[in-house]
Amino acid sequence: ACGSDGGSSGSDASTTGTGAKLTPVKLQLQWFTQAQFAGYIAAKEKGFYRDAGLDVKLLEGGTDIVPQTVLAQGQADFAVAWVPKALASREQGAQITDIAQIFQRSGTRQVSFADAGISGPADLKGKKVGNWGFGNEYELFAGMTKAGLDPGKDVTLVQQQFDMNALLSGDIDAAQAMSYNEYAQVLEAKNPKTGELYKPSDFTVVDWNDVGTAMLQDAVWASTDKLQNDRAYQQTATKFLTGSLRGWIYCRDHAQECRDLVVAAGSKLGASHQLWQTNEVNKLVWPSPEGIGMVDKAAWDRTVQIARATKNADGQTVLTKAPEGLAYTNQYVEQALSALKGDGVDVTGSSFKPLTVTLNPGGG
Amino acid sequence: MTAEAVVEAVAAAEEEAAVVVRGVTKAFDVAGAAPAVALTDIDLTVARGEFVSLIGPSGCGKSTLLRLVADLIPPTRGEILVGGRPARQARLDQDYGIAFQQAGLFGWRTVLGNVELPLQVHGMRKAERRARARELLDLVGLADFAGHWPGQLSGGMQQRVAIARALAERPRLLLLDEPFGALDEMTRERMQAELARIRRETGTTVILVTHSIPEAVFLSDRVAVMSARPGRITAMVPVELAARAGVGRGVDSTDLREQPEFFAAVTAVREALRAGESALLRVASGGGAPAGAGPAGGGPAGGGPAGVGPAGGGPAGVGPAGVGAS
Amino acid sequence: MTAEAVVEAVAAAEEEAAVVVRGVTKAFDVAGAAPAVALTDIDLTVARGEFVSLIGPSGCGKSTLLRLVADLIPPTRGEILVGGRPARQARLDQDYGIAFQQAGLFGWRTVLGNVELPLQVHGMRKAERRARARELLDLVGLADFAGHWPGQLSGGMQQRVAIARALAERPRLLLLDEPFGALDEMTRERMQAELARIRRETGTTVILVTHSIPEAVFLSDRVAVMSARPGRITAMVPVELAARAGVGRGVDSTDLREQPEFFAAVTAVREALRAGESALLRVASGGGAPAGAGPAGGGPAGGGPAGVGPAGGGPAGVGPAGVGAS
Amino acid sequence: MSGVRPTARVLARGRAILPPLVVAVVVLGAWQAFVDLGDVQPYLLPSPSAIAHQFREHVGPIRSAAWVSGVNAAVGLALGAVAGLVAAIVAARSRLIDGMLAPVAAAMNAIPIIVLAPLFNAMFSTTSSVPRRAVVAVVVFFPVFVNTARGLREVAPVHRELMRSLAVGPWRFARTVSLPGALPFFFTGLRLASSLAVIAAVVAEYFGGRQNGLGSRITSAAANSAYPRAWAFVVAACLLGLLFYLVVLAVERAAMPWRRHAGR
Amino acid sequence: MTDAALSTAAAATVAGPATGATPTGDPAGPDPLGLPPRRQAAGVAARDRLRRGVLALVALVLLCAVWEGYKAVGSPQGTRLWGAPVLPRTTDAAMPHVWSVLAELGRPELSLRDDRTVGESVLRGMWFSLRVALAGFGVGVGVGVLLAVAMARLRVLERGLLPYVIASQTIPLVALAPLVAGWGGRLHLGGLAWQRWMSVALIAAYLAFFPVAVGMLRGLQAPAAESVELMRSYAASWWQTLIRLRLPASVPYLMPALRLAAASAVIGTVVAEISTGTRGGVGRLIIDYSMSASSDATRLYDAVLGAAAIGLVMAAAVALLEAAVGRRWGRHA
Ligand SMILES: Nc1ncnc2c1ncn2[C@@H]1O[C@H](COP(=O)(O)OP(=O)(O)OP(=O)(O)O)[C@@H](O)[C@H]1O
Ligand SMILES: Nc1ncnc2c1ncn2[C@@H]1O[C@H](COP(=O)(O)OP(=O)(O)OP(=O)(O)O)[C@@H](O)[C@H]1O
Ligand SMILES: Cc1ncc(C[n+]2csc(CCO)c2C)c(N)n1
Ligand SMILES: [Mg+2]
Ligand SMILES: [Mg+2]
Repeated sequence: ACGSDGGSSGSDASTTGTGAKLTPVKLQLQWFTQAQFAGYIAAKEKGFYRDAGLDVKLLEGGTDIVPQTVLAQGQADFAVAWVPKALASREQGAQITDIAQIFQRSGTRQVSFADAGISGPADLKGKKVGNWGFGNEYELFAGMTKAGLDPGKDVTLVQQQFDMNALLSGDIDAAQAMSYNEYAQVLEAKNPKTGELYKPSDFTVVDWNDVGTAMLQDAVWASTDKLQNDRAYQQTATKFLTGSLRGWIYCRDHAQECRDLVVAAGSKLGASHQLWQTNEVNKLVWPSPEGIGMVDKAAWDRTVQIARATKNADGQTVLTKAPEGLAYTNQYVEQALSALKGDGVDVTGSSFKPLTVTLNPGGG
Repeated sequence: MTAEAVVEAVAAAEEEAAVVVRGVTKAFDVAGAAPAVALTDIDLTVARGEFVSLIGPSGCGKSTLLRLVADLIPPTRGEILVGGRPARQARLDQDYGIAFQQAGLFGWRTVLGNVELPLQVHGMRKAERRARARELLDLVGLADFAGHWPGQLSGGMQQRVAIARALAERPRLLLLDEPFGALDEMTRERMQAELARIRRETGTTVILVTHSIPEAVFLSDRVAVMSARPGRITAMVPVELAARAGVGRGVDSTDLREQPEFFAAVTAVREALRAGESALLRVASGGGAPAGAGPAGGGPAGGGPAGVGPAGGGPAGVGPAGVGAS
Repeated sequence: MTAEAVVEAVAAAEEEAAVVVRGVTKAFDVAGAAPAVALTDIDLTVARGEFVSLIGPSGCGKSTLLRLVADLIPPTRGEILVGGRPARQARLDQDYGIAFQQAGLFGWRTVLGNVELPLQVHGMRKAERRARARELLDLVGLADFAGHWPGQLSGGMQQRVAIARALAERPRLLLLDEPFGALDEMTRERMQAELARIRRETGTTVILVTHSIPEAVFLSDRVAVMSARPGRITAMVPVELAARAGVGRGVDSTDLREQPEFFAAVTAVREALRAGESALLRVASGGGAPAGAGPAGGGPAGGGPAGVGPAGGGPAGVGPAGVGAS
Repeated sequence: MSGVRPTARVLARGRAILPPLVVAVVVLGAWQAFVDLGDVQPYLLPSPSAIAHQFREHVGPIRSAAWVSGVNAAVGLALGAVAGLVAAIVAARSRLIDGMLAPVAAAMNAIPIIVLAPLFNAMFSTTSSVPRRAVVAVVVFFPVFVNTARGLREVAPVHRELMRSLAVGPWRFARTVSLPGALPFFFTGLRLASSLAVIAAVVAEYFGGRQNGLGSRITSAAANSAYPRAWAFVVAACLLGLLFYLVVLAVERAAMPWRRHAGR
Repeated sequence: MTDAALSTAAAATVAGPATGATPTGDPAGPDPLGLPPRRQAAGVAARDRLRRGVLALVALVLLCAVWEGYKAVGSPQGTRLWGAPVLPRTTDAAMPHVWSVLAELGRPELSLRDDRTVGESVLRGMWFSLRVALAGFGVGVGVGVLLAVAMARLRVLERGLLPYVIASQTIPLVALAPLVAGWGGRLHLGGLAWQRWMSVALIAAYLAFFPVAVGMLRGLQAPAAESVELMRSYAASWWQTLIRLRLPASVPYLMPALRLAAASAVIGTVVAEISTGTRGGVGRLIIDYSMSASSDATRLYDAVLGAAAIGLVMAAAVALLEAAVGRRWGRHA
């Protein structure tokens, strides 16, 4: 009885009409319900999955939920995970394959107050540098390493919380932030000096895409075994990607509505914050010159190279060797894309124009 | 008599006896040290209906002896018969009732519930055991307190409940380990009188452990005096109080306590206690069987300095003088 | 004598007396109920060097009386003088030593440290108090155990330490509340002999609470017999054992216990105890001052049924017959 | 005879140590066999041998991380214990203060301490060790306070009367009677607090602060699917907790020599 | 130190009086319930309860006053001594006003829709977490009791298991959460799929079983040797001795253990909710709200207070149970 109102974010009611024939699919998300996953939420709520013959259940993440592990254990059919972390799991024996690289760019930033004078990784020397750990820190470490710093010695590493208080209160000099989440949080906070919200001009933002140490992030992962041996699963994978990509495309074109869908799905983050997030996530997805979800070999190789070379605070690298076996494949996303293209949908978003979002205090 | 005849006679006497302790030694295992010998070579025969008290300094093994008879612990060596059967069988057959210094009532059961406990454990039906328990509470004069919690009773009343509980299964043998130790003198004397009465009414055989000489003398047919290190019976003091037969039938128990014979017996036990250690040495080194020893004394059990069993009912005793008191 | 002269003589006698309890009533407040009256109208005078025992059924107020004398609790009514001064002053001046049924040693202090405690509390210097404590341990025969922890001692030994501690400040008055209650009979008798010796050697006045009639008789010059509800002294039994003077000087204390006078005194106290309740009623309803009452008996204290103070040292007693025993 | 005693002692000790040893061997063996024979991947369940291997590989980091968490736990333990002791003394002196402190302490104990960590991080500074130590101190405070207060209240009536007969003042009374008497209670609380302190110190790291303790190493390794390494640090945390427990036990024994000798 | 020494010492640890009136075997006998004297008049008891209630209230008010007082006079940057912060910051992000925290309860959680208020949300979260905690508590108590009975039955089991029962509590929960969530997810309980809240409850049970096992074990071993011998003299079986003697005698030890277990179950629930991201409970609310705490911490405080309130509710429930059960089973002759 306890879990009746808590378990999943799925509202099966919407799919009951043709429910009998639908294939049940579970997708493990990487974090709590938020606009980072707007495409999947939209696909579910707008019926794209149902149209593809799937009944998709979205499983929320948590601090200690490792999506690729859930996938490898067979408790989910697909999972959204960052590439380097998923590759680490592969090295530990998880049989998983990247079947769609949704985010083409990295959303990780290093934010500091403008007056701290940190405009590049080299400036972090001797500073208190916030990061999340949890395997989210490699771009930062690679950036510092590239700039000639030893992350274990030349900076003081500080674990960040779920909030940005450490930066705002001056405990740390630079904070790790996702462009779509934590960066918004600082812009939703009041500057005690002015009594107004902080402005982007109050901060300096280091973008790892510019530094050249960006790694691939949100991707859809599938079970390698089943991809190779289970025909039905292969078809499901294609259908699932078709629905998901449709969802992402929908959110590109209907950011406001997607925000509403996310909020309705149970996110506790404020409305303006979620719109900001939808918009920023769109920027990470679009444009996708080869079509949304295609793994870019160059970006992949850079990610692997950094994962093998960059040491974290423990002196560990993410990977000890090059990924073996089927680490990624574009086979399924290509099938999905061709289906979408056949419908006349724009899958590259070459003309994508982001919105300008105004954040309200507290994200409300 | 031929040797065989003697042996047979002894065997018959023992069959008759309520309790036979033969050549019993008890050593306790002690972690990380040599075993502690609590009792050595104990011989004791208690006749049916007899009242025997065990007295001696703290640690001399009185409780140990009682617990051996009750088969709460096994002897290291020797044999124990209760009602002619091995002690274990007697325990399984519920041939005895037992009560300790602490009344040991279960605080979560009413007075009635406490008395019912042994009956309940043995599966007696509710109505039946309830009736029996009420009967027993009547016997110990606590009929009005059946529904009380033990915590609401005074120490003396609790002790009476414990005795009622010990009597629940109509045991032919009652084992009492300092049941009145925690009571004040006046209450104690009253309880002793009560015990004497109950015993007379039920005809139960009783072995009583006590520290009090007057108590032992007042209640017993014979007093077994023990000494420590090693635990032994050093003397059997027979108590013959002419007036006792009359107690409860007109003779006041207090009067009994004020008779010269009473004081004489008290003095005899005291002397035996004091003599304990040295007497033991003397007896053990060839003093021979004490004068007036019963058949068991010279019988096959042998070696026990004062293992004295009465042939029939009347205590055939060994005076402390017999073991060479100072 | 004029009335004033009588009053003055009484006053002088009381100044002389070690303890004077005059018209004392003690009621305890009980949460949510009427106060519990533990003692009513107690009069008691204890002469210097005298040994008085308090005996009576449980709950009759023995401990309460002792604690009143020690000023551990204040009387509800009446007056208490110790060594001629108010009890409170006597306590602050450390005029008495006290020991309880529980030895009440501090487990975290060695035996020596426990005996030193009162001296330390009152600021005696270390070397000095150490010497005194060793002397006291010698007195109670525990010199070899100075460095032991209380947990390592037997009950009897602990009790001896407690008595040594009570004697630490050379009090002129020793208050003992059932100090031997927890010991077995043999140990108890040995401790009693020891107490008699210590008392003789130090000349201390002693008030002893006990449940044991033989103990009271063996040790006391007078036995105050009490009854409960309300707590009162119902009789003062003087004990005159001719042989006592010789104890320790050749006469064995055990021999003393086996003398006819001893048994006679025991019987007298027993009778007084039994008579307690009924006697009280008779006395209270106009039985008058018992024969042979000392000056305090008929003095200003009045009303007390048996508050009997001896004029000098020798106990001028009231036999149990005087209070109309059965 | 002389030969009997040592043998008996060895036997007794064997009887005490053998069962836990057997349990350890059986459980670890079964675990290892399960992983080996079932071909369980390390990201699902690391094997004991893999954990042991990682432990050996990372002795250096483990030692330094354990030191950091250990110091936090120790400082917090000391702070919390002193605070609990002082509060107990105050509460024992005043019924009024006791009446106010007791419910607050009970409420504090009911709060899942982990959620205090983010609040303390905001109130003090994330980069200092103070928030973590404060969390530990709060965790430790409760058992120490409750037990000590109880011990202080439970002075034997005999002792109370004896000290009154000696006409001593309240301060002397506390020094000679109630404080030493409460010592066993205090230590009971402290023993309970000792392993709690380590857990609290480790868990508090989870919420932020310097990335140099066991907690952050565990999560970091786990997030990278390096479960054998994560468990090597977990094992270190367990050992640290046991160490704290044993140290407190040793201090307890040293502080109360009389309890060791109370043979009877 | 041998494991045996550890286990004996440990026995005192937990059964031990971590929650106040507890039977510490060590120095004091069991006075575990702190029941009022038997004949105490009802009026006095009521007056005492009133007094305690008033004092608790006074303490609460005083606490708020100190909070606000310090906030008024303290430095927004906090006070440092030799570089280490010793006094907290007084900014709203660190120490929001008491009234802001209360007022936030009445505000809508999201500005988008006329959604439920923060207070409603916290209440719902509490209800969810409370039920999960109760489930964990139940499982923990069951396992603890079974373990204790097993250990009481066989000395070898006690020797072999007790050290690990104690060691088990030194494992940081955060290390267990993924394991439990991972392996639990593979289970199917008779067609019923493993729910995430079950992982949470299991972790709560992991914390809750410990005090019960240790406290119960001590309780089962508590009866005087004489009582055990009495049962033996009745030739009573082990089960009869267990049911008629040991179980009733363990009640006074079980009660404080239950109190500890209740608190532990709440802690386990909240931590596990955070760790596994299980939606619906206060643990999850705490992360949700802390993600917006950079600008406004009042919600976070509301969620934290909600967590504390669950603990209090559970404690009160156990206290009620104690009062009901203790009247009979807490008696000692
Ligand atoms: N379980 C045991 N383990 C080891 N030694 C024991 C055990 N039980 C009793 N003893 C020892 O056996 C001896 C006799 O003990 P017992 O209890 O029979 O004495 P007792 O005569 O009843 O003494 P008391 O008058 O104090 O009750 C003592 O030395 C005691 O220490
Ligand atoms: N603090 C108290 N509060 C209430 N009643 C008390 C208190 N102390 C003693 N009493 C009552 O006073 C009466 C006398 O008690 P006291 O302890 O003096 O008896 P006693 O003669 O020493 O008994 P015992 O032989 O059992 O030691 C008893 O009825 C007791 O219940
Ligand atoms: C314990 C913990 N883990 C991860 C993050 C960082 N984080 C929050 S959301 C997200 C994925 C993108 O939204 C990431 C990496 C955190 N703050 N705390
Ligand atoms: Mg005994
Ligand atoms: Mg008394």
